[in-house]
Amino acid sequence: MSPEELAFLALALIAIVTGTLALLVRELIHTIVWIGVFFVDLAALYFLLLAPFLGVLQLGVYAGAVTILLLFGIMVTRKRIFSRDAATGITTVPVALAVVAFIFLLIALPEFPQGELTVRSYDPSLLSQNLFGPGGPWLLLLGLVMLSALIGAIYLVREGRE
Amino acid sequence: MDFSTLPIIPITLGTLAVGTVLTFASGRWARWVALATSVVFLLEIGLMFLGYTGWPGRSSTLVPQFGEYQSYPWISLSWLQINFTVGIDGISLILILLTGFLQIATVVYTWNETKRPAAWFGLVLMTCLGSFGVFVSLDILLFFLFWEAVLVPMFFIIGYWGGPNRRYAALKFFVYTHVASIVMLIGLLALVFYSGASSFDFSSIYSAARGLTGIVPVVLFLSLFFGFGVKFPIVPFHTWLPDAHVEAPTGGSVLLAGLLLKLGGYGLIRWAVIILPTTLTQVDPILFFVAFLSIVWGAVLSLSQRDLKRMIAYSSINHMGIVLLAISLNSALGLTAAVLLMFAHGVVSALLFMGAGTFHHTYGTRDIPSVGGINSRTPILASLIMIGSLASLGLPALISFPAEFAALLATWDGLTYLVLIPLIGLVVTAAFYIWMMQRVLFGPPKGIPSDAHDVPPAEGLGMGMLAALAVIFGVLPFLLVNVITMSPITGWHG
Amino acid sequence: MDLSILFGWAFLVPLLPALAFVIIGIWGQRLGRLEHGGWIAVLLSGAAMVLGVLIAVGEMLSPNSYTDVSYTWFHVSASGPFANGVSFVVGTLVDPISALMLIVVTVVGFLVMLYSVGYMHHDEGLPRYYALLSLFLTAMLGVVLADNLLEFFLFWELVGVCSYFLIGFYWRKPSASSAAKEAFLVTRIGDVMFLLGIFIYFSVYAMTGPNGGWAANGFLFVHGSTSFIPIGASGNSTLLTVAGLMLLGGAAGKSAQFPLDVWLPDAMEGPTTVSALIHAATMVAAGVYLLVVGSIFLGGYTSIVLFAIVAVGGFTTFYAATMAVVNTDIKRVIAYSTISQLGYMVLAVGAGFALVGLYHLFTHAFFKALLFLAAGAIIHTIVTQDLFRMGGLAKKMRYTSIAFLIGALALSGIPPFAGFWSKDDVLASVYSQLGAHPEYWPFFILAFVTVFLTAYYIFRVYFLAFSGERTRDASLPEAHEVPWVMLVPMMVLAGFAVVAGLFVFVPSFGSLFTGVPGLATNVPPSYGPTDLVLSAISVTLAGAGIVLAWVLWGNGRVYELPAGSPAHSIRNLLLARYHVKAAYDWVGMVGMYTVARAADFFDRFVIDGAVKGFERSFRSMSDSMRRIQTGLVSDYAAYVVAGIIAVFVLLLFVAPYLASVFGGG
Amino acid sequence: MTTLAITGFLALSFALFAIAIFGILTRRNFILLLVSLEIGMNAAILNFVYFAALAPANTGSTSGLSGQSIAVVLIGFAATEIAVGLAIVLALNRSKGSINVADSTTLRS
Repeated sequence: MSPEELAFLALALIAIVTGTLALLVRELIHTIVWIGVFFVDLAALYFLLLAPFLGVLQLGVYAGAVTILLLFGIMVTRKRIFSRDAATGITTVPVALAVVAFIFLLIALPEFPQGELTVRSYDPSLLSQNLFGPGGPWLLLLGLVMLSALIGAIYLVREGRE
Repeated sequence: MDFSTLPIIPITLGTLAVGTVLTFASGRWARWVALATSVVFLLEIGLMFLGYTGWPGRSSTLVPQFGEYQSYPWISLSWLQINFTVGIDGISLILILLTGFLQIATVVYTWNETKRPAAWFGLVLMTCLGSFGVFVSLDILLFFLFWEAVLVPMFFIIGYWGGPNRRYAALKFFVYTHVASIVMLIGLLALVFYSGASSFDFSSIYSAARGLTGIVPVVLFLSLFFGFGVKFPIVPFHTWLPDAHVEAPTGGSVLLAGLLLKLGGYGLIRWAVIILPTTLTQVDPILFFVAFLSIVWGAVLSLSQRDLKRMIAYSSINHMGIVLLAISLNSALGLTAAVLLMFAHGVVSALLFMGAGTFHHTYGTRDIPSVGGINSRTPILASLIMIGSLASLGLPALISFPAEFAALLATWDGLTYLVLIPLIGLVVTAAFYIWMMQRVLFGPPKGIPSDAHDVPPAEGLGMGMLAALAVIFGVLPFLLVNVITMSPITGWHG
Repeated sequence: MDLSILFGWAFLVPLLPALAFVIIGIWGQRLGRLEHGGWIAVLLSGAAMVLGVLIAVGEMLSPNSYTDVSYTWFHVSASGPFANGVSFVVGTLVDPISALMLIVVTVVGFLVMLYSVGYMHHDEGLPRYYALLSLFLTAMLGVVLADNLLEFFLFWELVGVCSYFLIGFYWRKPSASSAAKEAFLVTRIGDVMFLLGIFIYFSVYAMTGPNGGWAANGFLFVHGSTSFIPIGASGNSTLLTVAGLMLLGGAAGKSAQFPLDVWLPDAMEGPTTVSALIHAATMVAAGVYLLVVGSIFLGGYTSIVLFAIVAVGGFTTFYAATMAVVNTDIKRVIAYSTISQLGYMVLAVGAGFALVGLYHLFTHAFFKALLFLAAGAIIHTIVTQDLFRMGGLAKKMRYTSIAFLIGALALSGIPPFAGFWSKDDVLASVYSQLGAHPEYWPFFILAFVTVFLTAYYIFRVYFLAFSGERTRDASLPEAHEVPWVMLVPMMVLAGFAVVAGLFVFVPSFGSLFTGVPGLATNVPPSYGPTDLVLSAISVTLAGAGIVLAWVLWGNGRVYELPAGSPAHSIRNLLLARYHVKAAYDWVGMVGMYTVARAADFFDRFVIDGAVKGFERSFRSMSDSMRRIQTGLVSDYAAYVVAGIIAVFVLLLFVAPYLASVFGGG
Repeated sequence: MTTLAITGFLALSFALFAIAIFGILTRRNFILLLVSLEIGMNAAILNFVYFAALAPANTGSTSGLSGQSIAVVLIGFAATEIAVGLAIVLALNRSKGSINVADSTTLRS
């Protein structure tokens, strides 16, 4: 077993555990902690896949911005930071549905290519060229979406709205 | 000038559409715009007659046997070709003529509409635009678009300008005809795909459908029959009609009876009978049964109605039953008679509904037993109702007579003694019209308000036009018949 | 002088009154100085009369000529069974019988029109009256001149509608509009039968075109030649029997034969002039004329049809006469007598002597018009139709009483008045068939007894109205003689009533009857020994009737039935018209209307109820479906996931299974 | 050069996706819902990066870049989503006084 595989297994285990914990803990602030770990863990996976640009992006956007935003969300809606989430609602049917979905996905596994994968690395400059390049103006699109989302968000939270 | 080179049908569609939009937009001038559009439409119909390539001596090389045939590619897929194909033959020409006449008559009749006039005249024009489109479309998609386009304005006409129970009636009308449309669309699409036609064009379906055998064409025909039949309407899918007529405003009733019912007849001829003539001979017992049922049921129910409009509505069912009968006979005489009768019924029922409308707002009711002797106060209205009734019961020298005579002769030719059923229907038809006339027009004055005036000029002009048409074409039916028989009816049935 | 050049212009005869219709119809109210169009109508019908009589004379001068001018009304092109297409033609056919009818219709029409100028002077709506009367004349002339069954039917219907409006002329009276409705509907029943008959004749006789298809001109009676279709030419006697019966039905409707006779007595609601026209020259004559035309141009009738015609005619003759015996309304008595006399005509057609029926129609037209006009003169001056309020009018209305007397004598069949010749001819014709057809006996006897009844009831009217010293009802207006516009037509008609029966002995006029090939003819009557005996008996019977009438009603007497006599119930039955009218009313108004109401109930509550039930069930279904819309985001997410899983199941398990079952992919 | 088992990566993203579904279906707190959504998004992004790496080596240097490009865009979308989600949280909190989705079952307040 190569070091890469070992690393992958460890990272995968951490991702699953932190993801699950983030949803199961009673304290909302703990959720933020676990989900931050989860994001960092995924960034590490991207590095493992020789996609350092994405890894950095993941660290910046997810582990940084998203986590902070979620934290803000908790802070403005709660009087106390440390408060428990009362409604858990773990009933049979949703859990069963999630399990069935997982089983179906697993059933579909043999349909994909099997075997080993040789990971290639790309020059990040090529990636940025591609983002504006022949595949379409991805970043432009993203910018438009973000702008409209910004306007929508401002509309939603503006003062005096019923 | 050789008008046959002019793409007159697209031009007409364009002017009608522009006229409709302008009418909607023109506020208090809407009625003038609508009138101008109607006049232009009539002129264009005149051009169609002039340029019609089906006339003898003018060899029509256009495929397949249509005059004024234009086709432009519309949607091209690798497996399917949809064209913007329009064309006319004698059958459509006659019904287009009816559309033009009814359009101008309705606009004139409702000249003094005060409730949102721009919207009213726009919807009237839109209905006529849709009908015109149905009559000229030779492509399934185009046909269906226009077919549905007629429903929308009629829905609003009934639902906004209608009587007290208008919402129910409008919804009932819409649901009924829409369900039928869906069945019809499925039938038409199935026709294309089962026959393996290369495009949605009438001509390619027409030639491809010859190859259909077995149960498939029967099912297709019956679904088309149902789809078009609800518009007829056929018993027992007729109950939307009396409700719609009773609640609809007068102009709406005119268009409903005059044009919308004809769409069903036209569609049945164009897309079912001509395309699947051999199938018709397999399923015609069903059609005959339905036609006889409609004839008898319509006539008997008319007899028992107290509401003038409801009575006329049921008599429409009776007349359209005769049309259906004539179509199902699958003979040149029957088809000719059916088209002629559709024209006749369009004019006559429109006249009668206008009369009923004027009657309603002159006397404040449409209840037959509660008003009598109106001939003494409003002789012009009485005369117009009289002309309409007499034409409807098939008086010679009025328009229905040659049509009904030919239809019944064709029935005798096809079904021999079963012709007794429509003949008895004729007696009952005469009975309810004559009885109505005795009760409403004649006798001592009864239930007449003190401020009752005779027909207002605009309404009188609208009705007068139709009455004149009923007389002109009743005395000179060959004007119409020559056009109808110009279309390759015989070629399709030879 | 060659008048046959006029035959091509025969279409002008109906067009002249039609012109009057248009002129009066459009400018009626402005024609005040011309009696609201009355004089225009008189003028144009007079022109039509001149032209019509000239054409008839031309036909007499060139006997046995058939001149057909036809135009295509509309044409349906050929296909399938219509090897030549179908032509619907209109045209004029001038032949002996139409020439005869031209005389009857135009002369009587013109005289009635002239009489109207005086009679209708005080009425409202005169333009309508003259316009409709002109159209009525046009329609009847169209029937007479029609050269094919379609055109015949077209004008036949027009006759019906004109009579509808004229009977309902006083439309403010409920009884008048009711009578008009009745006339239209009852004749409509006959019309529909006629229509079926037309179809059958068309399909039997027109199937002669190439390829066994219909001939293009299948409706024509004759086309380009005088060849007639002999009966049995088609070999399809069942169809022809049905067709003949249908034709009889049509004729019975228009000519008021039993059982379609109920409308005619009620048609008295119209102006008396209209009654005169209907009863003499137009409406009712059309039915008999149809039967005559049928026996000439449509190959005659099969024996079943002939017997049916005899039965209907013979029975109606007697049936109507009995009702005339007791009636107290002067116009109604004459109306019943019309039905009775029409029965004679139909009887003659049934016996195989169609031309004898036509002969009686010819003479009857004049004396019946005369009787009506004279009755109209009475009504005009004393404004009542009740016989028991009249009396003693002979002194004050000398000319009218003479005219009525001539008409009564002609009707009773007293020689040498017109009615004697034709009625005796009818009886003789039937009698000549008794040997071959013993089943005709009862109807012959009925017809013979009717001679007595006829003389009795018409002289009952005459004595009640004219004899005696004074009017029974003193409150009536003073009677006086009518103006010349009314007297002149009566005088002319009286002249015809005297001599019309003798016309046939003039050879050129007689050629109208003898010029029709292929028909048994007994016109003019040949007086062999048997015929003389028959005539003697019938004249004796008529005389006995007159004497009885004099004894009971003459000189101001009024006969009262003895109290408690069983005759009372018979009299009530006759006055109630054998309850036939009540039965019609019951069937029409109660029976049909009940059925219609029941159908309406079915329509509203069963058919439409099913629709509404559908709607309700959909609504309840949607109500139950609505409950899964909790508004909880997680639930919707669960539905989405469940849906995706369902799609997976379909794709991974169901689709491969179906593919394995049905094969293919 | 790094070599890794294909199946393992797929199993990882599937597992993360299942966790996300579980969270979406069971959590009532709006912030937790957002967290679940982010876990699901990350599972998807991981797949994109992974399949970008899967592109065959011999088909040119940039053939796998589309996957990474989409991943970049998706990360941007995720950030947007959180921003809008947060706005909704604030709006909800103001109008309902709670960010429990069970308390807001109608679209209109």
